[in-house]
Amino acid sequence: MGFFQSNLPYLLAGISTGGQYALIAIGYTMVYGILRLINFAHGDVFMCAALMVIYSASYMPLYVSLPLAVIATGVIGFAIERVAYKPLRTAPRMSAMISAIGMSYLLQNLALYVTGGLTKYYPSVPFIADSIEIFGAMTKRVTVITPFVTIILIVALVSIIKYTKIGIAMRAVSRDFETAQLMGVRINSVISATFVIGSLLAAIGSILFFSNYTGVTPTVGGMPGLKAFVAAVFGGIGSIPGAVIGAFIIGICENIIKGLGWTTFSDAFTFVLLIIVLMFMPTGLFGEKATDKV
Amino acid sequence: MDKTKRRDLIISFVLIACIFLIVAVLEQILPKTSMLFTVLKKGSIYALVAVSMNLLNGFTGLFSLGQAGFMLLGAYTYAVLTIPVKSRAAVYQYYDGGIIQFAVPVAVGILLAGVVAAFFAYLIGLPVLHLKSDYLAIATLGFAEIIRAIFQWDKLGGLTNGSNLLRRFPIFRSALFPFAVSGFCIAIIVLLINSTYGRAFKAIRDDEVAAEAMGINLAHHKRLAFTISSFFAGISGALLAMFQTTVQASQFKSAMTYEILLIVVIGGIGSITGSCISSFLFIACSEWWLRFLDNADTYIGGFHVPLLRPGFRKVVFSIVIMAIVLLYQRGIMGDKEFSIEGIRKWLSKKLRKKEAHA
Amino acid sequence: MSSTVLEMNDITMQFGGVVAVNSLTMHVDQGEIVSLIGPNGAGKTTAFNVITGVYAPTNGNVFFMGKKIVENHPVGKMKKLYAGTDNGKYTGHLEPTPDQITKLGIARTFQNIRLWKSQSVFDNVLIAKHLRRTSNVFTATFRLNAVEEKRQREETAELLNILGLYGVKDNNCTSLPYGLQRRLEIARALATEPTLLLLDEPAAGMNPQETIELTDFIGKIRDDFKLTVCMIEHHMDLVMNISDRIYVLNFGALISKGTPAEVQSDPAVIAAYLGEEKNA
Amino acid sequence: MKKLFVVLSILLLVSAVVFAGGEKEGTGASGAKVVKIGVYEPASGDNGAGGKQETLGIQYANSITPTVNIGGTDYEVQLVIVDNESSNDKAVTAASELVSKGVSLVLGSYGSGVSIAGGDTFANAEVPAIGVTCTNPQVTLGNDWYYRICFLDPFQGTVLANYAKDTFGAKKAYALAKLGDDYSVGLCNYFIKAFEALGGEVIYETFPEGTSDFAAYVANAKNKGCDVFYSPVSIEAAALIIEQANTQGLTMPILAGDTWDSNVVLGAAKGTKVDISVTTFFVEGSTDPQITSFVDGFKKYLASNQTAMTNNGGNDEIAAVTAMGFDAYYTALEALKKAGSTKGADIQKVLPEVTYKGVSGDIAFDENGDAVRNVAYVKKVDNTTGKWQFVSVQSVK
Repeated sequence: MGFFQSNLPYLLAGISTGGQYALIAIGYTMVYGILRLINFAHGDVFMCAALMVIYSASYMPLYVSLPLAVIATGVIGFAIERVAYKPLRTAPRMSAMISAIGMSYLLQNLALYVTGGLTKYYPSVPFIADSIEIFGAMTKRVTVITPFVTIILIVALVSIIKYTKIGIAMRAVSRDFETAQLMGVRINSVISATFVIGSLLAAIGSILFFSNYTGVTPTVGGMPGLKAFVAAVFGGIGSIPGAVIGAFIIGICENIIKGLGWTTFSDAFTFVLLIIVLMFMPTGLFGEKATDKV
Repeated sequence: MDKTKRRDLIISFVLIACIFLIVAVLEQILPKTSMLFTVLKKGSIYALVAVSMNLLNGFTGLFSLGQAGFMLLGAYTYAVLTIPVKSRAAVYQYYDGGIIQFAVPVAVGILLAGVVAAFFAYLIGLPVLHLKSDYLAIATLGFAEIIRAIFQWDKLGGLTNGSNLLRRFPIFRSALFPFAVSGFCIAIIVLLINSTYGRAFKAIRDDEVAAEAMGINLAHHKRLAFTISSFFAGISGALLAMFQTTVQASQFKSAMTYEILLIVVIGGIGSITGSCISSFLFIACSEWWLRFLDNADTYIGGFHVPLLRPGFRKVVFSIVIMAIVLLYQRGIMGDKEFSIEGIRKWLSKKLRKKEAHA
Repeated sequence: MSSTVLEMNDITMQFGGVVAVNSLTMHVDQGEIVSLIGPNGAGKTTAFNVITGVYAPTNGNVFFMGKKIVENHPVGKMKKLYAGTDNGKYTGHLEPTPDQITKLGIARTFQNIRLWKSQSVFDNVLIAKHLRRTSNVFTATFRLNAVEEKRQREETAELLNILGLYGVKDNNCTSLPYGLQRRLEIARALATEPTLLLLDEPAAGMNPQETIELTDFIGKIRDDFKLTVCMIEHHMDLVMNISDRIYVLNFGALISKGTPAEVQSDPAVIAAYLGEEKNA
Repeated sequence: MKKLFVVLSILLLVSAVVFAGGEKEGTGASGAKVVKIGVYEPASGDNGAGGKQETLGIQYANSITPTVNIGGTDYEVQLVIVDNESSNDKAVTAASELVSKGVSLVLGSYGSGVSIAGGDTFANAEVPAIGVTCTNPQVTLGNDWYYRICFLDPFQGTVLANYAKDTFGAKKAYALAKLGDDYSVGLCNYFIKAFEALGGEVIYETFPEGTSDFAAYVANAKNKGCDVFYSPVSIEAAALIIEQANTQGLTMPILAGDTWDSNVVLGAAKGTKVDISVTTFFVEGSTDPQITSFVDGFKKYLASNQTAMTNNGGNDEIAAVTAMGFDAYYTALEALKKAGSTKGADIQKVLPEVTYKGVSGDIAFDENGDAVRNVAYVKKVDNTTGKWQFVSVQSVK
């Protein structure tokens, strides 16, 4: 029991970070599935969501500002797509990706400008930010809630993609962009929807994440973003369940590594894991094999 | 035709010579503290690494994001090997002087910087180079991050000084030095690109299957491009170390690679001159020209300019970047090169236009 | 009977349960023009891909100039799925990469044109010369291979001359009309100095006029370059005109072979293939 | 669209030239001669908060004493502030930016890494620098142009080690540093040395840049059964560590260096059960008129200036670094007066003799260019009021 008790914190932290990564990773993986674009700005959208909560919370009660921020994030996601990616549909893939990097720069620097380089602290959301005790391990309630929230959202998302019209359209587009277009699928609305959904999830992810780790700096989106992206690749980029599983694996391993005292490598390990997987499955756990027709 | 080619070649050499001359003269007349030289130094260093990345992403079509990692290897190799023995005790303060107790000459250090980077690139290349586009990208990015972590590991402190600064190694004062080294390296890369191997690289970029079917050994050529590119990344790393006078693993983040990638794409993927020009512009904008935007109390006459305060420079800068990316989708040079011949063609076109109007 | 250039024995190619080529045995002799015909999806291109090392066959082996270049037999889970004839004759595992095959002297063109799009006509051919280089990356970079470089350029120019592409040598290859692009692909293949040339639907998308030109052209290069040609083609008149022998595939299996006359009169072929053409 | 963009960017560059030129002229608005003092501080990045507080001290001092008499003529003191972004690779360009603006001497920086990185640039340009709170020995070691008015890490580390031993009777300490941060890594090293010399045992761990999840580290400290949690890291990390410590109900006391003497830490610790003690340069609530006048004056200054208030972290708690910045400014003026010249070389010559009685104590430099300081104040957080409590004056036995 002592062993269990002493190691529970790592496991809990792992599961919750895993869940939060998952929520970000979905954004990456969906966008990639449809546009074959690594949306580097996604991690920063995650950061913006947090900042908006912080700033709005000083004017209005949390129960207003939280949903508002989530919606606003969706709008940001939509705007980013329209401004930065839509004009580049026909351009080489590389320039779309550069546009993503540029966007990420812009968001970070805007945040830097607004916050004046000072760390902002996330308002503690009642209930979920309270500290509780499970099996003698103290932690925040959010740690326990996160995985469930994540799972629920995933299920909802998957069913959207499976059964709704837009979901079917998404699958069609990700299968074959041109054909879908020819078949009269309204590409732009589908893509926008993808970005909005991705951003919404990122926003919820950020609420969970920052209730736990309250410091928000302009670059705070970077590492979680990168990790989430790795998770997406890990699970086979383009596949939602893959992203989620990848995220949880990475989240948990990362914390175990820290627990073992290999703290220097807590980030690097994520990549070691990734590379090992890619060695044996070049397209990740659930990625569809790329076949080159001769 | 061939005669004009030779003439163009001569003219371009003359131009390059002129650039060197101008820099040399400027160093005499301007105060050596002028920001211009900072930009010229850093710009020339970034030009080299941008070109080396272009060799990979632009000419071989290998989408690699490992550049920062290889620069780190180069920078550390140079720093570790060239710190004078008498200063080591001070630098390796927590690791009683470090394990290396000798120092090599600068030239050797720079060369070894490249060699070490190339060696690691070779090893990394073996497993990852068969990965396809984005998977390759993220794998190389990962390796860069892993290298960074390893170099910060205090168990290796005797060698790398843990995560602490390395300093006191020989550095350069004149901007001519990085110019010369980068120029030399870039020249080699250009020669390579125009050689039969360079053509093979382009073939791989254009169509892997066809290239292989025409007898180009993919594995071998990809590894070649990867290793060579890393070699020069390593050298530029060494130069960067000299420029900064200190090295620390924590600065070689993936953000650095993104920066270089930005330079490459803004310059135009597959354009050497593009990479060079854009790297100078990039550095000048980010480090120099826009600084005034950070100055909170700027007045035009009596009018207090709004918005200006620390951080605004970066906002404007990133907006400029976005504008370039969106408006010049293929970069400022596209895949064209800035050449005498090109200028001549362009001029004659203009002239013809004029005649047409007349 | 002149010497055999290419020899395929019991070549079976299976993708999972799908049998693309089913124990195909064929041979091509020195100086012949052999055609491989059959309805779409009959496994013709797959056969080519096996020869050129793009796919490793599931079973069977390939000899080139009397030397074994490819061999394989079902292993692992393939054993269960395997549908072809497995007479245990083939035990080796020989899976060369396409470039190795090309080095041996087998060059090919592609069904869907695969030129190096950013390159000029001249460079497309010149790059193919890379295979026969003696320089290494160092000598090449520092121009210590000037002699070879010069020779390659001359050879390329000559090749373009023979194929009547010299006039457009500086154009970008994508700017050429379709017919010329196919011709350029052939030129590129020839630049690798092959003894066996595999043409994958060289006449696809050509009008009758171009097709007739192509007929003579293929004959011409066969003689000029002392080649052996094996081609996949749908234009029956072309096939019947220049083929010395014809193999007919249907659903991956060989249903007929022989001289054009024999094949034309083979009821199996008519049923499977020409018949449909008549109705069409 | 393209044209518009081109035009705009050209305008931008033109204005760049204009403004850049505008700053070059030698006389200020008042028409008096101008002496430029460079403020080399982080305004963003990990040490942004601290850097801003330090800058505040300098700005406040400048607002009180905007002129200095050098060699008989009055000069208007103009502060040239650059942001070194708390990162060693940006530091060099930031430093050369200052140099190119023609500053006579430089103040800063908060955070030792950037000071070390920028040091050579200043030395090469023969611009003397006065470190304010860069406590790593490397800053001044072998650099004749870098001086500093704060105590050093070996001293501070030892003080903290002693304190841990004497006050908490700690036998096992958990030391947490940030990878690649000379300040925290250095301070940990000296702490470990001293603490082990005292017969203690230390678990030393590091966290990579951009870490926001400290759960595992706090858990490690608990599991390893340590008696004190020693983490002299940046304020940003500090707040997160306190948060986690509180969440996991960390019972052991937290020890830290001068960085933690900041109202950010107070804010984070207020209303928690976390026991935090820090060593620092300065304590409020002294009766010394000089100090009281500084304290009151600065609080007025904050109240009058909204941005200053935000930069100070939204309240008028005075951080030690602010006091240090304040002193640094006056030390600089002393140096200018003594040198009777605005040339860096002259100033550097006289700096060793410069002395000044500041709000943080007497300031004088030893042969190494380091401040002669042998006392550090220890403060602990009062969790209920969210204020500092003076504990003791510590010095190395």
